[in-house]
Amino acid sequence: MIDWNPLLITFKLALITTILLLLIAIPIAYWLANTRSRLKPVAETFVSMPLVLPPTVIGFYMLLALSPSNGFGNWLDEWLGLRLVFSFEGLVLGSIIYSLPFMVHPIQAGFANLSPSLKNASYVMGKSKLTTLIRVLLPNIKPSLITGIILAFAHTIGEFGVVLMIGGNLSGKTRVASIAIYDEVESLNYGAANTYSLILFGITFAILLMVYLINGGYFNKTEGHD
Amino acid sequence: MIDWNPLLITFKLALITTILLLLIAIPIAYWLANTRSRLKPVAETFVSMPLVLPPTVIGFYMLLALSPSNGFGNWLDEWLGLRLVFSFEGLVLGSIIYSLPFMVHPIQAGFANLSPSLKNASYVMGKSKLTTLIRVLLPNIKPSLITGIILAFAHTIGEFGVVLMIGGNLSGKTRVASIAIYDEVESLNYGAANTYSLILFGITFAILLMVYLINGGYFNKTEGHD
Amino acid sequence: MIDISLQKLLKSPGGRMNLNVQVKLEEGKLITVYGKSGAGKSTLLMLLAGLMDPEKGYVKVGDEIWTDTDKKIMLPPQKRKIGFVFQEYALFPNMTVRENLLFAQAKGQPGTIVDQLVEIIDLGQLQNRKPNTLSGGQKQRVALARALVRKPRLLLMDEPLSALDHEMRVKLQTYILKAHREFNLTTLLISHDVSEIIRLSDFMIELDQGLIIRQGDPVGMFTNDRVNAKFQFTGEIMSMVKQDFIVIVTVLIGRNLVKVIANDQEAAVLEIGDKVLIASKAFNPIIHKIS
Amino acid sequence: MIDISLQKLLKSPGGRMNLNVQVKLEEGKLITVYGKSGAGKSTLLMLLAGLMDPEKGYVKVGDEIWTDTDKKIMLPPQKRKIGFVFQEYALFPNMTVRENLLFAQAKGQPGTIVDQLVEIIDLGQLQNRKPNTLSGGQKQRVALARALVRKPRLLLMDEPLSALDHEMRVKLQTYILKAHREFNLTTLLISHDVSEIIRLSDFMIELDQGLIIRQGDPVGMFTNDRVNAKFQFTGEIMSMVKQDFIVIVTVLIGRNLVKVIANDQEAAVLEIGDKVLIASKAFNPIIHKIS
Amino acid sequence: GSKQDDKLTVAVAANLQFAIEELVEKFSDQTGVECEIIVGSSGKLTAQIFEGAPFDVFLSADLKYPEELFKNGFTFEEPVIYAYGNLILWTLKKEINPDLESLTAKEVKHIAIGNPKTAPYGVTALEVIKGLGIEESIRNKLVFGESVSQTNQFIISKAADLGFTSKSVVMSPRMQNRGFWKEIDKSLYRPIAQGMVILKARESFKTKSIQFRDFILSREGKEILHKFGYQIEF
Ligand SMILES: Nc1ncnc2c1ncn2[C@@H]1O[C@H](COP(=O)(O)OP(=O)(O)OP(=O)(O)O)[C@@H](O)[C@H]1O
Ligand SMILES: Nc1ncnc2c1ncn2[C@@H]1O[C@H](COP(=O)(O)OP(=O)(O)OP(=O)(O)O)[C@@H](O)[C@H]1O
Ligand code: MOO
Ligand SMILES: [Mg+2]
Ligand SMILES: [Mg+2]
Repeated sequence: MIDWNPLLITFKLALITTILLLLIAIPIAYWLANTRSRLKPVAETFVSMPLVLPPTVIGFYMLLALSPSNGFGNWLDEWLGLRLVFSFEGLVLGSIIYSLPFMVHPIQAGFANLSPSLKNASYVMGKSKLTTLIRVLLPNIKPSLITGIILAFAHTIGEFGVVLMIGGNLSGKTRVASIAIYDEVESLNYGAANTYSLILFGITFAILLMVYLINGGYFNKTEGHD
Repeated sequence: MIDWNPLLITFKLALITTILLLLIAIPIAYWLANTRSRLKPVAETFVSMPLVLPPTVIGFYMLLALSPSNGFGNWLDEWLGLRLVFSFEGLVLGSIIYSLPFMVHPIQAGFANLSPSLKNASYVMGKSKLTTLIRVLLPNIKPSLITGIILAFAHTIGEFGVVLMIGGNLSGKTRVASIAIYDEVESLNYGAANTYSLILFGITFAILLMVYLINGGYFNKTEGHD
Repeated sequence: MIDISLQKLLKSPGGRMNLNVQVKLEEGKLITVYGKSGAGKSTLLMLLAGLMDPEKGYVKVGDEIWTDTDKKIMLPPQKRKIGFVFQEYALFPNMTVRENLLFAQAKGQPGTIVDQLVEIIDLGQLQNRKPNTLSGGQKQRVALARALVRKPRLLLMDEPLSALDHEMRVKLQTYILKAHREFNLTTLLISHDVSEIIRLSDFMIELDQGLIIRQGDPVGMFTNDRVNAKFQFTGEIMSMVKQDFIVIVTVLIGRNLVKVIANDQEAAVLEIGDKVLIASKAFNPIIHKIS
Repeated sequence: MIDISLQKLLKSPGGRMNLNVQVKLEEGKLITVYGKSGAGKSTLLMLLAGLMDPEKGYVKVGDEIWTDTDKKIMLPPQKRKIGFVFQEYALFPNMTVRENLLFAQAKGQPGTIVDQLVEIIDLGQLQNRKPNTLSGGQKQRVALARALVRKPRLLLMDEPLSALDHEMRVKLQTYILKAHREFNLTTLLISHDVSEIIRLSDFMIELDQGLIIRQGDPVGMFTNDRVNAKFQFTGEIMSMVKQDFIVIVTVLIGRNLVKVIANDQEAAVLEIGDKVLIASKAFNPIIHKIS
Repeated sequence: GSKQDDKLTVAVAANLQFAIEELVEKFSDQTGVECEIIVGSSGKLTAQIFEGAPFDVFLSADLKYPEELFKNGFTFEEPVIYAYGNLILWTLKKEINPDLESLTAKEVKHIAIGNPKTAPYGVTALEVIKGLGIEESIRNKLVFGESVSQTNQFIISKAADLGFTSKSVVMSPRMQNRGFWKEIDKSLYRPIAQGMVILKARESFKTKSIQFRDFILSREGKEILHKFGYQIEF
């Protein structure tokens, strides 16, 4: 019998990370798409950095920053009761940092491609920026949101390096599928590794295929008729 | 003194991978953007899979498939003289698979957003599909190409899991920066890990920032004047 | 009275251009802004709507101050009572026609206004369709209706009809006039089309390089001294057929082809494509309505 | 002779539509394709260019067969000697104006043709600019020149002038005529504009719902029986001012405003916005060239 | 419940991963204490303990790492040696003899060893190679696994022709009769003394941790370790 826990944790992690990332990425992407600040390229670079840094580097610095033997980690631990190393919460934080660019980039592109007159039309109707964002802008960049969600979700499922560094491989808590497969391979249980891999492959293949089918292809815009 | 080899290998790997990926991804993206085949969503899903599969899974199956005592690995070894485990070439192959979606997706989007009349205009001038691709289509999706190149390059620099599985940690050959950092952390040499991380961070930050600055922002199209 | 004094530095293809507009507009009128591409027409409307900030100047609408750079007043677009019809319509693709109109409602505004507009602008059939499934003319009507939902004090329209064919255009001009009168609006319209301007507007401003170069009654501005008791037209020569000592010249006037007989001397200076003036010495026109 | 017989099933907003065009066109002529939006005009041009495949039919140009579904002949667009001017110009943004023209050259074609076209179409000043820095009219000229580089047998133009203002439009019509004559082309042009059609074309086809509903001489087709010795115009009523027993009716004809005096009875049936016919009983027109 | 929070967490060096299953099973049967096993290279586990990993007992592949932890105050007491490890050469290839001569043979292209930076068995393997004076000549053949586990994996996938690993691997039921192996002459390396410490990370588990340590050092524990090829002082 295989242990379903790592698969459950993986999908739980991917789900929570994706939801939180969506909430974090929308304001960042909105700002990046609209700012004329000269700091924009720098901000863009920072957002892209997690893409470039090996997950081990991210993991390493998170380990240093969050370890309770450290100032910040200690503060978190004592004041908020948050232990971010070797805990599920820590994996969520790591995954958010790790997948940030995958959520921000497509949404930023989506905002940038929207005609500014949509926003203006809403403003002259007396609608606040927030109302405009929620009721007008976001519903009209759905394909970009879907792209961001898929990328972030998928990327989190595939995460390995960060988890290896800060997760500590605790079953039921931080042993995600990628680590479990690694473990099984290391203990020479190729059968179990195979099973995990196939299940992971199957589920994610199904999810992706569904999205592509529903979406009628990633990049197809809804066609006008005029 | 730190060993510069891992950093050199990392950038060499990223460079070679990016160039090869560009050559591979362009035809795939071109086909995906133009096909009306009903297999398109399936093909898109396959291209996206490396995004979802943990690098350890990719690495594990590559290890099994490429080991010279295995049918395929043996064939490669005997007929092409290619040993893909424990070799730089193997890392290149692994990185190509691992970063494929990052190159294909933006280029596909670029092709899909080009007006079909550009292609048609070239055809009626008697230009072949290849000439049209090289002289008309590619130069006009430069921002998408740059996006793909950055993403693939960056993603390769950050690669860890695949290399861990099939690299064998050979200094001067397969010990890339991400592995070196992991090693240093494990041997409690935080100082060295720090140095590697900072250098990697610095160089990639500089590369990205330069690209963003030159490109005047990722997603800005060249503006018309009409 | 709408009292406007606005300055803004613009980047134009040929370097910098200073938009500098001083004008007082009477309320309740339909005013056209006319001018070459790049003259600053759209910018003027954006400044009035508060969608762009001027470097210097003010906008006073009745006793309200909308913009005043000296007093650092810059009412956000949300608080200006304006309707804006954008050139590309800017309908929200995610909402149906009716939802577009409902979205425009102010909080607490009675829902009857939407039904009323649907009635007036003839949108009954289209209510539940998404903008993407509408034709250009239909989109335009929806955009107009949507701009009227909040009963704006000032209606701004940026080349609303330029993309439409002649027939649709005439139809929508009627809707615009109807709305302008029914809702007692002050309307500013950007247009390039002479017949549209003459038909719709009470007053016209011509911009060039950011400055008002002419303003006044549109009929007067387009016709100069050409309109008088005499019948005279400008047109373009389409063909010339020589017959013995005369030449039959076909001239296109509007959509009408007219044949005029010219003698050899007269014809000698004419060429196909020339713009010509045709005038009559004695003329007794009759007017017939076309069903 | 260009012998066309083409059938293609199209998806139109209101369900399916069968494009079914049978026509023989004389070579060397300038032919306009006219018709409502969605009638199938662009599709016809795409079929002729080989950029779309018909379900059934043939295209024979002189003694060459370009398309023949029965014989399974489908010459690729590369091998048809056509020039195509796309509505959105389709200039290559990565190349300068000159590079756009040079790219169009066939292998081994002498380079002089580009210089010749630059001369004829007046592109000297623009040669080294990128398309993005050109105005609409300039882009249009480049697109036209580029389509002529290969000395096509058939020039296809899809609403090439619709986005331009009147002045620019007239200027480009001149270039089109010049090129058509100079290069001895057979030209197919899609246009909605009556004056353009009359001015440019020798022959006209009107499409509706995929079928040819009328074809013939454009002047005849637009003017019906309206052109005769008498001077008569259609126009639109702009205003009516009552004075004692008469009403002064201002009518817009083309860009001309004309005042006509109507008596009470005549005026009773008239309203602002009505289309009217104005005819003269006795008229002695004089024609003057406007400098 | 299966929650990790109420289980004794035992971190073990990779070479012990097969023996530990049986050890824990017996221990749980006797005491009713449920255990969670974390396997890794000794180096990685130590690094994680330094950063606050919630481990209760640590069984290392050497004494160096436990002593490091003890010195830095992460443990309740000094490390105790629970076993001595045995190094073997292992291959899955019929045509290769798992003896030291093969190391320099031409047909042997890759030799897997543990990464000396993180895996003590790697340190010992390197010691053997150096002792034979063949370090230079086979340097290009060596491939490094992060831990004994990864070394095994290189051997089993036959990506490496031959490799140094722990005897416990080939003694495990799963790997018995797989390939060919040979013990390395003990005179060629210092005994691999494997140390164990009780960690302070979770005070509430101290009693259970002591129970666990005592079990490992009991006759029963020693027998299991012996069965898996460790050298034990009874
Ligand atoms: N935000 C801006 N900042 C600076 N310059 C701008 C800005 N927006 C537009 N411009 C420039 O101001 C000039 C006037 O633009 P505007 O859109 O007002 O012209 P327009 O009269 O509406 O022309 P058209 O008829 O082509 O719409 C143009 O040269 C344009 O490039
Ligand atoms: N590849 C295609 N397959 C099926 N139907 C098509 C295809 N391309 C266009 N159509 C449909 O064929 C009809 C005719 O289109 P076409 O573009 O030829 O019209 P048109 O006469 O050029 O109109 P317009 O004046 O608006 O350009 C439209 O309803 C369109 O939706
Ligand atoms: O058991 Mo180890 O720590 O991989 O040598
Ligand atoms: Mg404008
Ligand atoms: Mg068309």
